[in-house]
Amino acid sequence: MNDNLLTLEGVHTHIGAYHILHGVDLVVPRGQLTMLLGRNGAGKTTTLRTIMGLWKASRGRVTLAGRDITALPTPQIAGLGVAYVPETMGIFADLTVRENMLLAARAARHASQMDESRLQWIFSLFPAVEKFWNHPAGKLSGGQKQMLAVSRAIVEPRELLVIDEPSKGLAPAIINNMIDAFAQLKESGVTILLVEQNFNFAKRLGDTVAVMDNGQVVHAGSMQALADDEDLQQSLLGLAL
Amino acid sequence: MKGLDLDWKPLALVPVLALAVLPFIGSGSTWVTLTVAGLAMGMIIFIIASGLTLVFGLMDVLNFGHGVFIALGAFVATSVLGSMGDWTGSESLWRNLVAVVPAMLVAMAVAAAIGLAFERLIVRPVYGNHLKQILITMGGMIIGEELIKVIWGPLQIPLPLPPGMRGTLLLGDAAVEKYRLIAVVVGLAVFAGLLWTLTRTKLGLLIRAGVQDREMVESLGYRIHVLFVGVFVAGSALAGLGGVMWGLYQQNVVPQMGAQVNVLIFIVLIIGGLGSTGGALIGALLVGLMANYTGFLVPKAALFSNIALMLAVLLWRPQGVYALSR
Amino acid sequence: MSRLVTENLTVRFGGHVAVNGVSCSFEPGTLTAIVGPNGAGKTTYFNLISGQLPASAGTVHLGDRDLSRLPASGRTRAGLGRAFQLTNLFPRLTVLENVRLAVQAARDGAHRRGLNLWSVWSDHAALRERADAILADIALKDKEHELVANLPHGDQRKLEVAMLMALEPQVFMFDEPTAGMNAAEAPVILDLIRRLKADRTKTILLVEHKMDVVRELADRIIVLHNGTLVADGDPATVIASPIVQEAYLGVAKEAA
Amino acid sequence: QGKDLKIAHIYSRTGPLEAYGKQTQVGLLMGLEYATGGTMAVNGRKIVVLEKDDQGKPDLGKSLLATAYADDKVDLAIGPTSSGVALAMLPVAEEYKKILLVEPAVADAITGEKWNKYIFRTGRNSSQDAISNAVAVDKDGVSIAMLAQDYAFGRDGVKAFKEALKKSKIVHEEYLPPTTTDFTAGLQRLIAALKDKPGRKIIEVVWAGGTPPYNALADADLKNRFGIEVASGGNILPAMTSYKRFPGMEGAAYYYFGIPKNPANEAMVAMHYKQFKSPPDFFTAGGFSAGMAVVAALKKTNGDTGADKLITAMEGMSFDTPKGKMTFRKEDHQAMQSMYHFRIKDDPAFAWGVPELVREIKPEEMTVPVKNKR
Amino acid sequence: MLARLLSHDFPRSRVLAVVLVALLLALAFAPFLVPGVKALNVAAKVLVFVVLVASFDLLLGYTGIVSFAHTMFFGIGAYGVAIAFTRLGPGWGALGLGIAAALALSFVLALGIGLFSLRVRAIFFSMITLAVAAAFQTLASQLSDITGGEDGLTFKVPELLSPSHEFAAEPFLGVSLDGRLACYYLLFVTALVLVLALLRIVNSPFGRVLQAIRENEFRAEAIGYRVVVYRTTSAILSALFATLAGAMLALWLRYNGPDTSLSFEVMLDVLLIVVIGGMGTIYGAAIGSGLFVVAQSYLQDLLRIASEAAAGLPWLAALLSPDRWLLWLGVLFVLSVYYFPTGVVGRLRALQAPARPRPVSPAAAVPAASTRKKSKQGDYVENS
Ligand SMILES: Nc1ncnc2c1ncn2[C@@H]1O[C@H](COP(=O)(O)OP(=O)(O)OP(=O)(O)O)[C@@H](O)[C@H]1O
Ligand SMILES: Nc1ncnc2c1ncn2[C@@H]1O[C@H](COP(=O)(O)OP(=O)(O)OP(=O)(O)O)[C@@H](O)[C@H]1O
Ligand SMILES: [Mg+2]
Ligand SMILES: [Mg+2]
Repeated sequence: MNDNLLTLEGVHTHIGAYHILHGVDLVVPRGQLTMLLGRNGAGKTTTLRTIMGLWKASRGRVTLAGRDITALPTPQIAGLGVAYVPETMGIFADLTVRENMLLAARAARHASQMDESRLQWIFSLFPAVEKFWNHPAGKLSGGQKQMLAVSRAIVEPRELLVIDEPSKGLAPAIINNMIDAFAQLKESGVTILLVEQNFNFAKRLGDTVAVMDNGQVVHAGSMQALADDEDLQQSLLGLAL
Repeated sequence: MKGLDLDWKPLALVPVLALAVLPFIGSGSTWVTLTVAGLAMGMIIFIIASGLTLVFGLMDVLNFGHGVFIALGAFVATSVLGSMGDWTGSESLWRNLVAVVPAMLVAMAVAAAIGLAFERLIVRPVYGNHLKQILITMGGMIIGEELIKVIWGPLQIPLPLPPGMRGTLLLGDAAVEKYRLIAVVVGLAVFAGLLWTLTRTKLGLLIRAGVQDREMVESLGYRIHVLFVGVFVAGSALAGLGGVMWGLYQQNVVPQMGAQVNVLIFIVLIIGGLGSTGGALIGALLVGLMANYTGFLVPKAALFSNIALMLAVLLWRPQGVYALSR
Repeated sequence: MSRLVTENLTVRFGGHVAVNGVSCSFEPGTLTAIVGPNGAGKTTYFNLISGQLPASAGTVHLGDRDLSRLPASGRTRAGLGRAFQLTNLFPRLTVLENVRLAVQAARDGAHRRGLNLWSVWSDHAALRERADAILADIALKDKEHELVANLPHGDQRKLEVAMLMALEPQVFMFDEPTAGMNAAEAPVILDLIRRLKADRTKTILLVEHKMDVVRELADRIIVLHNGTLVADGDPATVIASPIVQEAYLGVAKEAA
Repeated sequence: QGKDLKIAHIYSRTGPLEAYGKQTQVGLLMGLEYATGGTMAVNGRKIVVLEKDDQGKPDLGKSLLATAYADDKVDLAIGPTSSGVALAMLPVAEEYKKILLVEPAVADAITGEKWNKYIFRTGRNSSQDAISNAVAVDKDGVSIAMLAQDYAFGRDGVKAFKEALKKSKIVHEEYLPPTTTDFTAGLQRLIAALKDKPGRKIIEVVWAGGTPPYNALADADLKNRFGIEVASGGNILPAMTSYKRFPGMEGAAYYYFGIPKNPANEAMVAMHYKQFKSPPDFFTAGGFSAGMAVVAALKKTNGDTGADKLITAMEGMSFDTPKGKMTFRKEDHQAMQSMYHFRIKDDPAFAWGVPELVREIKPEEMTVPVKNKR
Repeated sequence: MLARLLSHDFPRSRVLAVVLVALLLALAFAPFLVPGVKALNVAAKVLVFVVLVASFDLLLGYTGIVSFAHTMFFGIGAYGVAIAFTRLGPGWGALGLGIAAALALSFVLALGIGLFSLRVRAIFFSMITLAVAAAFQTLASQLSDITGGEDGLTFKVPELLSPSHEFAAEPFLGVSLDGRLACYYLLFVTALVLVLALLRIVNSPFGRVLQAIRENEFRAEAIGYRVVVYRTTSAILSALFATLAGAMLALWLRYNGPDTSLSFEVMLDVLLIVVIGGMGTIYGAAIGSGLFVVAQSYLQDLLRIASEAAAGLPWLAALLSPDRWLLWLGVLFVLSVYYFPTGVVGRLRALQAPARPRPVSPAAAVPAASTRKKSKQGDYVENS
């Protein structure tokens, strides 16, 4: 058990009148990078939101490091060392980039108190963040917003990163940086759960993989296995290109 | 906040306005009287508006019920001061303060307590929905006002200013009421306090972020809800304080007094720009001055001076003088 | 048929020049891909063309018609169509209503039909059929009564494109139409674009970060970097050019 | 005989004038009780009072009066508190051909151009107020500046006041919004207008409700700085607390419980202390007078409530009230009555400035113009 | 036929349909069902409010403009008629002229407001309208020689409509057939026509564009709808309807004053009714007005009974005292937001179709819980 940082067991989620997740089982091994794939509407985002407690699971349980977090309020879950990047990026448009980062850095009461070296590292990955440090975040370009969103998640060390489609709208160069970044984070023992559409991206990073389809995990295993098996890809992801 | 250190133009507005009217008024002493009185009145207005800078300016809650807390503060003050006659009766300013300060504290405490309930019952269900906020807080306003009538009765209650605080100080031919100077001191204190908490702590940021995207702030690990409650309560407490100051200024209180100032303070905030303490102060001072100047030069227009002022400012800066980019 | 021409198009935000004197012309029947690093100014360039942002300098012509003075709505009616990078729909109307509103505005119908106070909306069967056709085309028919707010991200991207189709413009501007679409879904969009290309009369502008897509679709590529047009030509050469290799594909580090 | 005598009392139980309205109601009941010697009946017909709340809204008052006359079949109606409501009500009385006894609405127009023969008024009208106040301050070589609210009531008052002045002259009229709270600007204008005038300088205040300017005037310390005095009419007791700061201030009042010396007043004061442990006020007296007027009229017609009978009975009728004898004059049915020229004394025993009688101004001394056309 | 009358916008709920028909019949026969002056006054007030509220719903529910200046137009209508009758005497010509002048003035002001609403942010706009409305009311009471100031204007209406005019000597079904009755039915017909007209407007292509603008102004502009034009048109239309409602009021009351038609209280009532009835559903205006006006008119009587019942408990009696009727109105405000987030109409329709939310356009009809606020994250042109 203890080698799985996060586990979902038979999780059902309802949104309003809709029954979205139909018993999701998912394990995220500690220290590894787990990819969550699946076609549009499969329920990936809903799964992540359920993990974060933004939707409440109506059945099943979610455990983090052996602790049941199914019913915990979102702030507490985050408090346990989970960072989340939503699909919509959740940028605070009226605040400057600096202020956005400052909020993400829970320990710091001031911009000055943020971990300087870590910031430098982030700047090297995502130059835009430094360049627009004092601009209103709402004015950033689509990709720059995406960079900021990810930067926020890694501004302080966290145990688990939960990230929804980080590569969306990023230039290849930046995608490379991001891949490096996740690699380095993994080095430092961080566990990562990624939703990703860009299969090449997924292939290069993932250790383990889970594929969802209408509200359930239909395949789970090692990334390598999936990467090698064309037919499986075809049947699961319909990769025709 | 960032506005404050960079953007000087609005700061210039106040002196510019004051100097601009000097030639029309002619008599220097009159001008001094009007100006000082206007600024002081501005300070009083700022105090009663300060609570709303938090609730409306930062939390973006259109709280029409805010006036209730102002009235509440004033009525509590009547009870407290009424119960300590000899201190209030005394001629010495210090003995008066001994009476007035606790009155303020009690008023703030009561307002805060009611604020807590108000947030829970009235405001919580409608965060982020202006229309419903307007309706439900209107309801809260009416209820509060009527409850005040039930407790203190519908009549006007006199709230005589302690003798030590009455009267005027003469500077040559110009006269300034003592009480207004007291108001200035209190106002500056409130201003400093607000400015500090909002700029030297993450509080201001968190609230503004929470208003834009609650879920994200929670996902970052902050209990935004607790924060909102806290800020709302603080806002109510400030309103209570404002009520005491306003009541003592008018020297009588009526249950409707809250409703009477409501529009005024909303105007002040709009002029100032939402969420900016500095803006609110400038807005209040401008309103105070305008009222006096127009009242002296063209009394007929006095009624409309505020609106004219607001429209003028909005034509210059549609977001108010200090808009935190919204 | 009318070509789209931007003359020295420029916009400044405070000190920072987001788009810097871009002069370029786009022929009907060709698909031009616009690539460049994040923050290069691609979306802003679109905003200037379609009138979402006022230009600090420069002009936009469609054929011999000068659009520079027109508001966004005016330019749309003149034949420019735009799908947004960040999904931007009518969240609390249904999918069908979203598309129908666009159909109603199509071919200069915006005011002719839109200002019609007296007929009944549900009477205009023609519009309804057109809308249905488009939804069928893009595989959203089964969701036509969903509220847009409830759609998954991918479907919202699709609808974004459907709205553009419904407008039947002369110029199509796609801003990363397949961002966040999975490999199984993206083709639906790409097919639509292919078909547009096929009829050889439309002017198509495509901002896209997925190089494979660009390679396949583009007749021509222009590269924006820090707001300036740094390369323009046929796909092969442009992609090969050092500027793209470094600044964009990131053989060396880029500067946003 | 024996059929109940229904009277509707329509007044502001709620709304801005709630405080006034309630005083009237209390006074009315006491008045009826006193006038009927506690039996609450005339000629064996029991008097029933229906209360209706106009909330200070003219439209509502209008429909309430119609309802009272038509649905409740009342014999006559009393009220209302606000002039606006009263003016809207007048035509209704004419439509239904029934008596409306106006109390305490003050506007001159009620017994002036808007009047009709079914309208009577026990309350004083603006002119009476103004004239008596004028009489109180009118001396040779006095310069007066008026300070009034900028709406019908204020302007009426000032106009009537001016007409009534014989010796002294008005040097300035300052109209402020009824809701004014900061008087600085107004005061500056008044000072500017008065300070260099020779002889006695007076600011005459005509103000009702809202925040009265007295505190501001007192704080400005005009007497010592510019030798400017303040004068003003009477008011309800809570409002007169600020009079404490003007010892020696002169003016004319409609009523103060300590002033009139007559059985009715003594009875009312006694009843009121008994019931509420406090003295009766302005509007209590009004209500009381209305009550006595009604009973007097009914006695005269032996309980017959036919409008025409009542009108003939009431025209020119004199009747007792806590303010002494009043008389409905034939021309406009306005009750002629005494007013009281007072001087304020700061008596620590009272929460308010106590108006002491200088002299009673008899109806005969006041030439109240007749403004209606009949 | 009926479909066309209702512009294909059916109640979409059996209960709702029944209620509406009941209301219609009740209003049609009010004078005979419950004789008496008060009952008739209440019924007439309902008619006036149905129109007023429906016109406001066009602005609020369909266009998403929160304006507190709506009573201003209501007042203009009322004053138009009042002043015309006072000046020109009780003739039909005067009536026509008054209404025409009022409409003209409303048109101009609404045009101004509509244009201004685009310059400033939504909340600011509503605050400004709040101030403007207040100013207008003060102005009305200041210009006393035209408007009669605080006291307002009392006037006579054409003989045909005034109580003194008898159509038949003896009463019919216990109701005297006089001018009041005629006046009532005049209002009834007018109200019916105006409401159907509004129903048509909101269900026209134009109406849909308004909703689109309400949802996402930026995108509406982007697909070719000039937002200014639509916003302004809608603002003007609703203003004109409100003006007519005002005229109806004055005609019925034969009186008008600042508090009657311009006071903020009226504005509040309108807001509350829209919410109780259900925003963005013209039907809501009708039902809401019916419920609210009746409740309000008899609230004090109810309380009187209640407080007498509770005489045992003094504090409760104090709360229930008829003088504190406003207290309970306030409670009503709060409860309506709690329990009728989508209004009576929304509720009833939800009962009808529980499963998937039908494609009801009005915002109010969507459970907020299950909607992501994507639009917030819009393209930055939105906030530049
Ligand atoms: N707020 C909501 N209300 C109703 N249904 C919703 C809501 N959000 C999502 N759904 C439904 O839940 C299903 C899963 O949505 P989800 O966003 O999790 O899919 P996804 O795998 O993230 O898709 P994508 O790859 O496009 O982001 C979809 O069918 C969607 O229609
Ligand atoms: N309204 C604005 N105010 C200030 N700066 C802006 C504004 N709009 C865009 N910018 C800046 O202009 C630059 C270009 O932005 P743009 O969105 O055009 O980039 P892009 O090429 O679309 O990038 P991406 O590929 O990430 O979408 C960015 O640096 C952005 O910060
Ligand atoms: Mg998703
Ligand atoms: Mg872009």
